[in-house]
Amino acid sequence: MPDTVKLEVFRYRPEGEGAPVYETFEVPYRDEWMVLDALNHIKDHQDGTLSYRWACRMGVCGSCGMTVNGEPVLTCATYLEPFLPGPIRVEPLHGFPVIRDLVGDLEDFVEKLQRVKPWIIREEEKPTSEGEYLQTPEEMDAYKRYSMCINCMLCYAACPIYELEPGFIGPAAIALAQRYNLDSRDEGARERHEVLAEHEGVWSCTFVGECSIVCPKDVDPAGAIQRYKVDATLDFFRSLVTPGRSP
Amino acid sequence: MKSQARIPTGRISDPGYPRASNPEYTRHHPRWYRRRMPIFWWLRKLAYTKFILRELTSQPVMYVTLFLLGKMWVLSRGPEAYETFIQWLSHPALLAFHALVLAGLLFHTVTWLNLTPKALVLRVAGRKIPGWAIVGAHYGAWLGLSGAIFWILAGR
Amino acid sequence: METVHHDVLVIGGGGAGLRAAIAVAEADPRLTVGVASKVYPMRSHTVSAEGGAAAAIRPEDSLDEHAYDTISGGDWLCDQDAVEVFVQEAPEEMLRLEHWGCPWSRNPDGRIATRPFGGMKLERTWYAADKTGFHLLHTLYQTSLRFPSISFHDEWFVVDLLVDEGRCHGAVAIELASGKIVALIARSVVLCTGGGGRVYPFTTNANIKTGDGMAFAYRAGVPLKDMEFVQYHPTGLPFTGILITEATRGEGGWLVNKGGYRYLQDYDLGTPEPGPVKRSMELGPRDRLSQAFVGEEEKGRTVTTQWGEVVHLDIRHLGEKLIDERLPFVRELCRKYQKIDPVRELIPVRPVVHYMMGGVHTDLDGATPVAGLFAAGEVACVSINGANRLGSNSLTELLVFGARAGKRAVQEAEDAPDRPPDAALTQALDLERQIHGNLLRPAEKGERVATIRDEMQASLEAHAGIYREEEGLTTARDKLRELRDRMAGVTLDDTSLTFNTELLHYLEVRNLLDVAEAVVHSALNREESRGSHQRRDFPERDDDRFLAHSLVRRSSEGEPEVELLPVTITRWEPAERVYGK
Amino acid sequence: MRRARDPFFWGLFSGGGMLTALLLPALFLVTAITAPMGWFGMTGYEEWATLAGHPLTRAGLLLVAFLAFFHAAHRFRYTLYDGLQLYHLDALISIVTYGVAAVLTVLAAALLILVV
Repeated sequence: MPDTVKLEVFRYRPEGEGAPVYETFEVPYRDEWMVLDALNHIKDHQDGTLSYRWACRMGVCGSCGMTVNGEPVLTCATYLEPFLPGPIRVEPLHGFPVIRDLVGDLEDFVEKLQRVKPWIIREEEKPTSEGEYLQTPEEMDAYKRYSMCINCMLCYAACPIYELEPGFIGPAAIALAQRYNLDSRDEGARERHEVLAEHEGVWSCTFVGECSIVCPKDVDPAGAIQRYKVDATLDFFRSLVTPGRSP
Repeated sequence: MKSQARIPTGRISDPGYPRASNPEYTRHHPRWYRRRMPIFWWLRKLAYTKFILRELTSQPVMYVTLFLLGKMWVLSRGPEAYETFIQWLSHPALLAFHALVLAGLLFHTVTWLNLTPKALVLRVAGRKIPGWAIVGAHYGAWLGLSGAIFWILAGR
Repeated sequence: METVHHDVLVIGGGGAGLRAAIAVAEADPRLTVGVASKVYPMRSHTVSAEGGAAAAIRPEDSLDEHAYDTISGGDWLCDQDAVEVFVQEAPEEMLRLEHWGCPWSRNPDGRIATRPFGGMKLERTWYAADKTGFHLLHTLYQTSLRFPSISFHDEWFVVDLLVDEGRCHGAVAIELASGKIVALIARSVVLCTGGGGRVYPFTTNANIKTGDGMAFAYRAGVPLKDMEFVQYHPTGLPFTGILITEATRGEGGWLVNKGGYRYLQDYDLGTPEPGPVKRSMELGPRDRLSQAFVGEEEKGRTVTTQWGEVVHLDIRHLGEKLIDERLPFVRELCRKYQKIDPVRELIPVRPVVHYMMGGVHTDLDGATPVAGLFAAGEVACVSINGANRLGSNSLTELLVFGARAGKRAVQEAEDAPDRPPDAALTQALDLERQIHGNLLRPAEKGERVATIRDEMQASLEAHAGIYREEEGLTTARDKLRELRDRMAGVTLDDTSLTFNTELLHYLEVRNLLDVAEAVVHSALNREESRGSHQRRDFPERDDDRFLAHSLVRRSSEGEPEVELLPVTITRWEPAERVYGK
Repeated sequence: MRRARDPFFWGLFSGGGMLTALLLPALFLVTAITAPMGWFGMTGYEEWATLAGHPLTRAGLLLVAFLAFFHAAHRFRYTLYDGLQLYHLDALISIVTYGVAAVLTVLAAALLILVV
């Protein structure tokens, strides 16, 4: 086992030189270290200017997504060990404009998330005094998987379509729309259809399928999108044979 | 309120988006760097290459469909025409090419059937049918239909 | 200098902050709400809570039982009027969250399911598998997007509050992406910045838990209450400090020492039974369980690993099916971060800093002594947690008191003056000058901010941990004074305006030092042992002198002063804490 | 109308994808490889011609051809569009790909109904 390992880190300093560069750092190697631990070591002991996001370091806050040797990963949950002997290349997530170093701009996602109305929509709200909406474990199972999204953006980074067509609503936002569409308490599917049925909704997707592969929480956004396409298509053809129904 | 408080979205379509080529750095408007997707982006990762190959199976599908129609046309032209056609098909170069086309078709079939559980969620008596069962059923259907085609066209 | 105006400014986008923002939006949609958060709201540390949230709904349960468990769990340092409000409003808040879509785990009939938790006499912990905090936070965040009156300043780091003549007028923040310094002017301000577990090196807390709001309030002259009470969670993974939820024990997990012996029976916590028994053994309160670990360590009965001493958490007998259904995250965390599978292997665990019972002194509506300033969630001390918080009360707390603070902030916003005094704006300009002028100016290399942080954390761990005594606390106090002086000599490598995380960390460490100072001074002053505050030199609880809250505030000379405030007792007279009987 | 375009073409694409996945490998293997090689039975003209003359064969093949052409057109449209980043040419690509599919379908219908 080596004593140290080299990291090639993507550096972009908007106030300095124009083009990004890769800078090499040598850090101690430890079996139990994640890529994030190595970055923290650089930041604390070698170069305080290195910029990146992190918070929970237990794979649930979704902050620390980066590209490590070409793959989008949560750096707090990615050991150094499989990349030995290195060097390990660390870059920001693909598909997002880079603000600085390893920090991407996520505003686009936040706007899209809001556009798909990720909240319970009901014609009539039951007062809390009347207790909970009943929901059996089977009913919960229908949407549970899509509710596990931590918004870490790995799926967007893995999606070439998002990189090619930044207007695409994208995997996580569509999965979250489906999370509510399939919730037995929700009645808002028609409103979300307005957004999802646009070309930049589900139809931009060509099912590369990488979003579901890189998802650290097994949300399967690709599945959510294909299911929506099937349902929307069936609705459309049904509306052709049943007059008076709008797709 | 919101637009005032937020930083520009950084989308290229946004007129407020500061271009990377803009040499001027303004104190409060950082320049975002957007990496351009290379034209051969699908060579960047093995998964993307597989994806583009999968998409290119549209060409074998097209070819085979035209081939089948062509064969119908030949059959309508009488036995001599058919005989010439068969001769022509037996040429090793064409056979090799057709083997390649068949490989493309099989790639289409396998990728298509493997993805079925993503698009289909079926429930029987409230229980979700697992993905392997959906894939399995489709492979079963494929084998069954292929067997039937063999039996009708080549089985006697 | 740019200014942004809101009617209500919420600082912090975690569970309490979002709940407060929604409360404002629902109470009066004409009021504009700004949520300034140093991270995107869904990154907030609420996301890491695992086990559940308590509210009495089962027919055999009662509000009084919940209140009694909470008060005895808090070693009688809870304000009982606050606890009564808390348990009373808990069920409605939790149901509201259900109506907003929170995927609470259900019974087969479709009703909300509950599970047992430490220190609770009945099953009253609502849960969403073992990702309760995650689901709660995302439900709140997604619901908050519904309200047009709420606008988000994501990744804006608040530097300090603007307080003039006893009234809060807003805050000064850095927009991280641009480095721009903005005065956020508001009629009322709600602090929801969470705790400061990062004053310790080994903690379940996220990197972002740097006690910012506590430090803002402290610097603005608001007293911090009960800061000596720092909860150690008995089961964290060694090395990373990742939390293994109490729900593992609620579902029936055992804590065993080197010899495979359920050692809690030696610490007056009851006798072992195969299944979980409420308020007994592994379902005792967290303070007692963490103290028992130290006892085992001193007897040499813990297991030595490369990451230090541990005991084992055994959930193998629960079976793979139950673990996958109710504790999937525990399994995921163990596999990923400890490379073990708890279905077949023992989980190594040790106590880890988890929660601060203390915080900004508030009343039942989250109001602080400074007009227009409110606090809710872990940053606040209402106080319902006393000397030791019961597991699953904190998520409920942030809902109940987040909502109350939000509603109260609406009233305050209506009474507040139309424009802030010039003094507040001058204060904002000073801060801008300090940051852009001093901190971001290239300077000769001084100390690194990480060095200060590491020394502070080491000192707190050594001297203000599970057991404390005067000598150690005095050492820590002196160390903190030294570190505060040395902060002046710290220089930054990074003088950039764009996403300067080193500047951010400098400001965070400055906040941590203030929080650490409050912890150590309050701990020195409390010459008794109660709940999570255990003094070797004063091993007994002393109700005669200390049935009272510690209030620490910074004097005009800059030194902390601690005074006592009597506990509010309504119906439950202080008694001995009894577990396992 | 814009709304209708995507599900319409996607419906044809996926219908065609499924049908071609299940049928084409076997059909192609038999007609293009085993028949000329004479590996199995039914290599004679008469048998083939009888089968080809059956109305069901022609109807079935027309359906396969229609869906297969649109399947291939749709896929190829996206291959050009995303694979080569020809977004600005989307309208043209769509007209050409779907147009070719439509023309070929008409020709196939003419062949199968009138000629064979």
